[in-house]
Amino acid sequence: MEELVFSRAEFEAVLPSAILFATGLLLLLMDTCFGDRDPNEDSSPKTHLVLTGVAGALLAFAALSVSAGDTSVRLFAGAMTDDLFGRFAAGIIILATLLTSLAAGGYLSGIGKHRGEFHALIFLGAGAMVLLAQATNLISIFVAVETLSLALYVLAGYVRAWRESAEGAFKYFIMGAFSSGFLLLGMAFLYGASGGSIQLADFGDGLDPVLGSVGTLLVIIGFAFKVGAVPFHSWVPDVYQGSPVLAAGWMAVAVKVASFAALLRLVMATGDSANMAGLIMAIAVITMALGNLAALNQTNLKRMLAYSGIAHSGYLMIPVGLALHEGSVNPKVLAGSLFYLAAYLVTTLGVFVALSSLKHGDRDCDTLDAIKGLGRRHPLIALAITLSMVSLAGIPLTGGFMGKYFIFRDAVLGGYWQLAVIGIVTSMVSIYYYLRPVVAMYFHEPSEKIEKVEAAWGLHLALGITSFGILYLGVMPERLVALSLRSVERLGM
Amino acid sequence: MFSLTACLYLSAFLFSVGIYGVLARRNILVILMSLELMLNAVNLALVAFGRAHAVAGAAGEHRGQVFAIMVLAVAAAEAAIGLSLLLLIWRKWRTIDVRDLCRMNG
Amino acid sequence: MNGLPILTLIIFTPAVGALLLSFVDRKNESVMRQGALMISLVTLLLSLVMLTSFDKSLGSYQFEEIQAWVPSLGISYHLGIDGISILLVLLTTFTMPLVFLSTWKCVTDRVKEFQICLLLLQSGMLGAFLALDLIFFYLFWEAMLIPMYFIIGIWGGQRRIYAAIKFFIYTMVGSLLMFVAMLWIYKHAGTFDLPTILASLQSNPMAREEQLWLFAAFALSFAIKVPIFPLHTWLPDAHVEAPTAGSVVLAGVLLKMGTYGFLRFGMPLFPDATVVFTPWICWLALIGIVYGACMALVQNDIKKLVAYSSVSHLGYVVLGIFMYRQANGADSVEGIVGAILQMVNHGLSTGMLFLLIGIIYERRHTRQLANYGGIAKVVPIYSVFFIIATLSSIGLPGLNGFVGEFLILLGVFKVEPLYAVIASTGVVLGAVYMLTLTRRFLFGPLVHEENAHIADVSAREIVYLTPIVVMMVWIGLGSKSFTDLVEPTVIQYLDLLR
Amino acid sequence: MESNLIWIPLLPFLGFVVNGLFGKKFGPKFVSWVGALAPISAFFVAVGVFLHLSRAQGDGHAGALHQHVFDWIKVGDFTASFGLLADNLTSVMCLVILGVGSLIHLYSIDYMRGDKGYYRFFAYLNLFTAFMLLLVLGDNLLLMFVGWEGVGLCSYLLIGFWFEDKANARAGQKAFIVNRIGDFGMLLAIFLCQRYFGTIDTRAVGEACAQGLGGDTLLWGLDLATWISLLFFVGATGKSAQIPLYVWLPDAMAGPTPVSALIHAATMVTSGVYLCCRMMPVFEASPITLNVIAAVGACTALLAALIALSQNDIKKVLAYSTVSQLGYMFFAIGMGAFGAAFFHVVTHAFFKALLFLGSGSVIHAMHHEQDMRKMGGLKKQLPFTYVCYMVGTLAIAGVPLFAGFFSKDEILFAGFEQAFGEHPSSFAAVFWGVSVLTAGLTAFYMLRSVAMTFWGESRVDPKLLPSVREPGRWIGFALFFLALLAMFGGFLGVPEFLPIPFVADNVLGEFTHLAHGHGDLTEAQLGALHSREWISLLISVFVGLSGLGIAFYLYGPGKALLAKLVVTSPSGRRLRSWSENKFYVDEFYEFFVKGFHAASHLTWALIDQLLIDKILVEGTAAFTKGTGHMFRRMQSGFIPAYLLTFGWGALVLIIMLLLKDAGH
Repeated sequence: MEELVFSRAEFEAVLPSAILFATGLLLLLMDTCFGDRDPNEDSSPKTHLVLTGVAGALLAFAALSVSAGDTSVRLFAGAMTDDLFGRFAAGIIILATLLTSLAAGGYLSGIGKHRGEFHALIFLGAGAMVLLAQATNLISIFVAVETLSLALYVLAGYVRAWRESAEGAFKYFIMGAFSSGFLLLGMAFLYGASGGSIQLADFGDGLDPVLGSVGTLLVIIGFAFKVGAVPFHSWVPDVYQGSPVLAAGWMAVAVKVASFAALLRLVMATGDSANMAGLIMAIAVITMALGNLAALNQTNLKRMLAYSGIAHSGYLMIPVGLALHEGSVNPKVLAGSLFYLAAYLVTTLGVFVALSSLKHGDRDCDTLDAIKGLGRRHPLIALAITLSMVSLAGIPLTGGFMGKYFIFRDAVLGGYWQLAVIGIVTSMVSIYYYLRPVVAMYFHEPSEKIEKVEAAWGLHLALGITSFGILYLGVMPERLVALSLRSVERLGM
Repeated sequence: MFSLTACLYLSAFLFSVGIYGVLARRNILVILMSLELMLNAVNLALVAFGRAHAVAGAAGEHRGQVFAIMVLAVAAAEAAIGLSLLLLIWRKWRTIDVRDLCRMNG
Repeated sequence: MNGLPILTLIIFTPAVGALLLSFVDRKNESVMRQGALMISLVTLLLSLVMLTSFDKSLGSYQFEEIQAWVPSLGISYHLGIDGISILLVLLTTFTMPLVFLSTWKCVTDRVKEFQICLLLLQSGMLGAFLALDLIFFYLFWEAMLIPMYFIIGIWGGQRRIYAAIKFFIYTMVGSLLMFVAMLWIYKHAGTFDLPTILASLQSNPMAREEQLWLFAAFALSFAIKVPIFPLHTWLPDAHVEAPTAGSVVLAGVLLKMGTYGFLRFGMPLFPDATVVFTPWICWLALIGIVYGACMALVQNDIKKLVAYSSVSHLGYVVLGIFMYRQANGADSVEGIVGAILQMVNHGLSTGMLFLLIGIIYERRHTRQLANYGGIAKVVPIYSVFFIIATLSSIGLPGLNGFVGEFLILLGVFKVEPLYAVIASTGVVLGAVYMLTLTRRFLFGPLVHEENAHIADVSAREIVYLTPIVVMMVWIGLGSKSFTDLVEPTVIQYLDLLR
Repeated sequence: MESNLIWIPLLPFLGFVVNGLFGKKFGPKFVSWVGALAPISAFFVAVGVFLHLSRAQGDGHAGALHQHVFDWIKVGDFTASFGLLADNLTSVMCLVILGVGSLIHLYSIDYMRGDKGYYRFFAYLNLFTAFMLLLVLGDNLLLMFVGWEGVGLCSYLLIGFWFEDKANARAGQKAFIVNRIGDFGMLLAIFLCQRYFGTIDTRAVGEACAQGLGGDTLLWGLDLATWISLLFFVGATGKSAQIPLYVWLPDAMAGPTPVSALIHAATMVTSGVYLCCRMMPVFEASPITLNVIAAVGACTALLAALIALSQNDIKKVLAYSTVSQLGYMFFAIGMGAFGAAFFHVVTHAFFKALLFLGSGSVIHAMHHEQDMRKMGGLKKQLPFTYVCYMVGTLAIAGVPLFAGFFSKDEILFAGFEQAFGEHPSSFAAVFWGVSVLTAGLTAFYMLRSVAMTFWGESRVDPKLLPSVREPGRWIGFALFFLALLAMFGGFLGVPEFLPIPFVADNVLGEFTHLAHGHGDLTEAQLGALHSREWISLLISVFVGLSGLGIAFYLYGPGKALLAKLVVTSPSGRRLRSWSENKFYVDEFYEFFVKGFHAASHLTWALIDQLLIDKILVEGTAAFTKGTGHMFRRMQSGFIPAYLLTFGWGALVLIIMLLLKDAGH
C-alpha cells in the first residue's frame, strides 16, 4: 500500500489555490470573530479584511513562482497538472483578485454594503478558478467549475437590497445550472466514448467519433456559456447589470481566464477530430458581431461592458479555432489568447475599478448620464476610464491593441484573414460605443451629482496599477508576449 | 438485464424531460426540480458507462460511479444556493414565476 | 549625429514635456502655456539641429535608429528620415510653436489638458512621419487620433461631439483595414520593417491580385485622411467645430499624413497595384479639385470654405504623387517633388488662414461671412495678413503656393496632359472662391456696427503670423533650397516603383 | 552693366517695402519722396542699360544683357532661374514703363493728396512697377509669369483701392479672376514648352520655333507652335482685354485715375502685346494663330469702339478706347506687323496716359464727378487740361504728325498690304475694313468726349463750379511731359516713304528687330509698295478726319447737345441701346456665373450633404445602430427565452457537427 503523501511537485501545484482557499476561509472567520453589531458596520472600510485579502493574494502570487519551471507534470493521479500555461492563467486570476480585494474596501463601504463574505467569496471563487486552470481530468474540471459558479451566483446577488441584483443572480443561477447539465452530459459522453477514461490526455485519438465529438461540443458549449459566447450569452448583460460593479469586473476577467484556460486545454486534448475549428470560428464570428452591435445603444455602462465582454470572448475564440486549424493542433497560437487575457485583465478591471470609485447615493454610478462631466469633476478617474476604453477599442499604445494585434496577426498568418477582417470590422463598430463614455465624461457638462467614495486609497492604488498595466502592455509588451509564447509550448494534460 | 443503450436512452429521456421542465414551467420550484432531473439523468448515464466499462474490463475503477457521487454532492450545494436565491426573489419580488423576472432587458 | 538618437529626441520631447506639464498645478495657467511653448521650441530647435547635419545629397534614410522592440511579434523600433519626410517633420515642428502661441488667449477652459493634448498630438505626428516599421507607424497613426478627438470634442464649437465622433470613426474605418493589410504583408515578407520588406519585394514580389487588395486597403485609409473625394465629408465638420489650434494642426499637418502614407507605404509596397489604381485615384483627385472648389464657392461659414478648399488643394498633391512616370517609362520627379513641397505650402497657407479666422473669431464669435464685410478698414494689419494668406493659397507666383502647384501641374502635364488641363481649372476656381471670400470678408462697406471696434492684431499675434509669411516668401523665391532636400530621395525612390 | 539689371525691378520693390512697412508712420511727405524716387532712380538705371545696348547696336554687334540672380526652381529636368534679360526690345519697354510710370507717380502726389491710404497707394504703385519690370525683364517664361500675375495682383489691389465701395471690390475681383482665366492658357503654354522643347527660356523657345521644331501635329490637327502660340494668346486676351475676356477692363476704372493711366492704359494691359513681340518666332511659326489674333483683335477694336460711342462716364470712354486700341495692336500682330504693334504700344502709352491723366485732372477738379453729362464748358476753368486732353485726342484720332498717326498708319498699312498687296486675301480685307471703320469711330467718340467735357454750355452743379480749377503743379508737370510725348513720340517710327526732315526712318522698328526690312525688294516692287503705302495713308487720314468732322458736326460748339443725344431712327435707337448696354456681354457672362453658382449650391446640397453625408455615411451608421437595436430586442429579459436561445443554439451546433461528421 502506498503512503498517502504529497510529492513536492503536487504540493507546489496546489499551493496557490490552497492559499487562496485558506485566505477565503480566514476572511470568513475574521468577519465572524471581529464583526461587531454596529449598525454602521456595513459602511466601514474594514481595512483588516482588505489587507488580509491583499496579503493572501500576494502570497498566492508568490507561490506561483515557486515551481519546477516549464515542465508539465501530471499530478494527483492525473487530476491536475502544473505547467506554465496554468500558472500564467492563475497569475491573471490572482492579479484580478488582488486588485478586486484592494478596491473592495473603499467601494463596498462607499455604497454601504460592506460585508466580509464579499472578500471570502472572491477568494474561494479564485481558488476554484486556479484549480480549473490546472485541472486535467473531467471530475476535477467539473468540481472546479461548479465551485467557482456557486461563488459567482452568490456574488451576483450580493446586494440584496437591489431588485436587479436578485434578478441577475437568479437568472445566472438557472442558466448556469442548465448549462452545467450540458457540460456534464458532454463529460459523460466523453467518458463513454473514451472507453472508461476521464483523463484529458486520453481524449486524443481513439475516441468514439460521434459520441466523442458530440461530447466535446457539449463541453465546449458549457465553457462557451461561462465566457459568454453567443448564443449562450444571454445571462451576461443581466448579471453584470445586477451585480455590484466591482464584482462584475472581477467576474468578467477571472471567469473568462479560468474558463478559457480549461477550454484551451480541452480542445488541445481532443484535437480537431471532427472539424471543431469551423464551429468555433462560427461562434467567434457571431459573438464578435452580436456583442459589439448590441452594445451600440446601451446607456447602462455595466450592460454595455457586458456586451463588450461578449464581444471580447469572440476575439478570444479566434485563437482557439486557429489552434485546431486543418486537423492539426497548433498550440502556439494560443499564446495570443493568453496575452489577450492579460491585457483584458488590466483593461476591464480598469473600467470597473474606476466605476467602483464613484457612487450615486448608495447605488453604482453606472449610466452614461451619471458620468457626465466626470472629466471636470474627477479628471484622474476619467482619465483612467478613457485609457481603458481606448484599450478596449484596441487603439495603439495600449494593451488592448497589442492583444488584438497578436490575435489578428495569428489569424492572417494562419490563412484566416477573413476572420481578421471580421474582427476588424466589428472593432470599428465597437469604437463608437467605447467612445460614448468618453464623450459623456469630457464633452458634456456635469449634470448630476457624482460622489467619489471615501477611503478610496485601495481603489486608487488598483486604478494606478491597471492604468500602468494598460500602458505597460501597450508599450513594452515583449516580456509578457515571450512568456505567453513559452507557456503554450507544452500543455500539461 | 438492461443493455447500456437502454440505459442511455432512459438517461436521454430524463434529460429531455428536464430540459422541457426548465423551459416550459413558470414556477421556480419546478424549474429547480427539473434542473436536478437533468443532472441526475447524466448521473444515470455516467453510472451506466462506468458499469459498461467495468464489464468490458477496460479500466475497472468505477470512475463513472465516483463521478456520479461528486455530481450528487455538487447538486446538493447547488440546490442550497438555488433555494436561498429563491427566498431572496420571493422577498424582493413577491413572486415565484420566472416570467416576472424581466426588469432588465435589451 | 555622433550616436545621438536625434529622431527619438525629436519625437518624444513633446511627449515627455506633456508628462512634465501634467505635474504642474492646473491653476498655474501661464506656466502651462509658456511651458508648452518652450517644449515645442525645443523640438523645433532639435529638428533644426538635425537639419544641419542632414546630408541632402543622399537619397537614403538618415539618422536611422533600429532597436528590437517586440521581437516576438516582429515589431521593431525603426526610425529614419529622408527627403520625403524631412520637410513634413520640419513643417510639424515649425507649426506647433505658432499653434501654442495662438492659443494663449482663446483657450481658457481646461488649459492644462489642452496643452497636453497638443503636445501628445505633436509626438504622434512626428512619430508617424519618422517611423519605418509598419506597425510602429500604425501606432502613431492611430494614437494621434485621440488627442485630436479630444481637442475637437472638448474645445470645439456647437456640434463638436458630432464632429469629433465623425472624425474619429471615419479615420478609424480606413486605418483598421490597413492594419489587416499590414498583417498580410507580414505574412508575405516575414517582417514589418519597411526597408527590409521593400528589399525582399524586389526578389519576391507579391502577386498582382494580392497587391490590388492590399493597396485598396491602404489607399482607403490614406484617402480618408487626405481626404479624397468622396471620403471628405468629415473634414468640413471637423474643421468647423475644431478650435483654432485644432484646425491649424488638422489642416497644417494631419491631412498630410494621407498623402505621406501613399508616398511612403502605399506606392512602393504595391508598385503593380499603384499602376492599376493610378487612373482611378487621379480622376477622384481631379473631381476633388474641381468639386472642392465649387463647394468652397457656396459656403457661408469661413472655416467650412477653407475646409473645402483643402479638399481641392490636396487633390493637387495626390495628383502630383501619382503622376511619377511618363508613358515612355521615364521618371518624372517634378510631380512628386512638387507634391511634397505643396504639402508644406498647404500647411502654411491653410494653417495661416485658420489662425487668422481664429483671431477674428476670438473677437466676434462668429464665422458667418454675412456677419462681416468692410473690416479691412477697421483691422488693416490683419487684412494684410489675410490677403497674403489668400494669395499664397491661390498660388500667386512669388509666394510658396505657386511653386508647388506649378511643379505638380508640370509633372502631371508631362505624364497626362489632360489631367493637367483639368487640374489647372482649379487654379482659376481657387482664385474665384478665395477672392470672393476676401471680398465679402474684408471689403465693401462696414455694414455691421459691432464690427466697427474690432481690435487689430496684437503684438503676440503678429509674432506668430510673421514667421509664416517669411516662410511663404522664402519658399516662393528660394524653393530650390527646399526641393534640393527632397529631390535625391525622390530619384532613388522612383527606382523602387519599377 | 549686367549686374545692374536687378536694380531696375529692385528699386521700385524697395520702394514698396519701405512705404508698406513705414509709410504710415513717416507721413505723406516721406511716402511721396520714396514712392516717386524709386521709379525715377530705376529709370536712370534703365537709361544706362538702353545707352549700353544702343552703343552696342551702333558698334554692329547687337546683343543682350543677361543677369543670373539666383536659381529659383530646379527640379528634375526643369529649371527656372531668377534671371533678367535686357535686349533692345526690353530696354525700350522698360523706358516706357519707367518714364510714363515716373510721371504718373509724380502726378499721383497731387492727385492722391489727403487720401487716407496715401502710403498704401504708393506702395502698391511701386510694387506694380516692380512686377511690370519683372514681367518685361524675366529671362524665362515662368519668371515672366511671376510678373504677369504680380501686375494682376497690383491691379486687383489698386482697383479695389477704395474698397469701402462694394462695386470697387467687385471690380477688382473680376479683374483678377478674368485674368486668371487667361493665365490658365499661359500656364498650359509653359507646360507645352517645357514638355516639348525641354526649356522655358524665352530665347530658347523662340529659337526652337524658328528652327521649325514646333511643326509636329499635336492635337486636333494643329501643330505644336499653333497650340503654344494660341495658349499664349489666351493669356494675352486676359491681360490685354481682348474678346472674350475684355470685360474686366471697363470695370477696372473703379480704381484711382493714375492707376487707370499707368496700369490699365499704358503698361500692364499692353503686356499681352509685349508677350507676342517677345515670343515673335513662336507666333510667326503659326499662320493659324496669326489669323485668329487678327480676327479677335479687329473684332475687339470694333466692338469696344461701338460701346465707347455712347458711354457717358469719361473714364469708361477711355477704357473702351483702350480696349479698342489694344485690339488694334493685336490686329497688327495678326497681320505679322509686330513692329507696328509695338510701336503702337509705345505711342498708345503716351497718348492714353495723357488722356487718362487729363481726365483725372478733370475728375479731381470736379470732386470725383465722372459723368460727362454733368460737365461741359470746362475749357474756361481748365484751359491747360483742355489743351493737353485735346492733344491726346488728336493723337489717338490719327491726325497727321501726332504720335498716334504714325503707329496707326503703320498698322492699317500692314492690314492693307495683306488685303490688297501682292498676295491679296479677302480674310485680311474684311478685318482691314473693320479696323478702318474703327479708326473713324475712334476719332468720333474721342471728340465727342472732348465736346461733352470741355465745350458748350456748362452743366456743372453751380454750387461746385466756383471751386473747379486747375489742380496742382505735379499734375500739370506730368500732363505737360506726356503731351510732348504724344505730339512727338510718333517720330520714333517714321515710315521710310515719308520724307520728314531730321528724323531717321523707323528708329524703333530697327532697334527692336521687330520690323522686317525691305532690303530684298526690287526697285519696281518698292515703288508699288510705296504707292500702296500712300493709298493706305490717305484712307486712314481721311477716315480719321471724317470721324472728327462728324463728331464736330454733332457735338460741336453751339449745338444743343442733348437734342442730338437722341438718335431718332428706330435702328439707330436700337444700336444706341445695345451700345449703351455694352451689347449685354456682361449680362451674358453673369448668367453663366450665376448658373455655376446655383449648380454648385445644388451639388453641395444634393451630393455632399444628402448623398454622401446623410445617405452613405450617416445611413451606414444608422443601419449599424439599427442592427444593434435588433439584437437588443432579442434580449427580452425572460429567462425562458434565454434558455430557448441556449437550447436552440446548442441544437444547431450539434446538428452542424453531425452533418459535418457525416460529410467526412
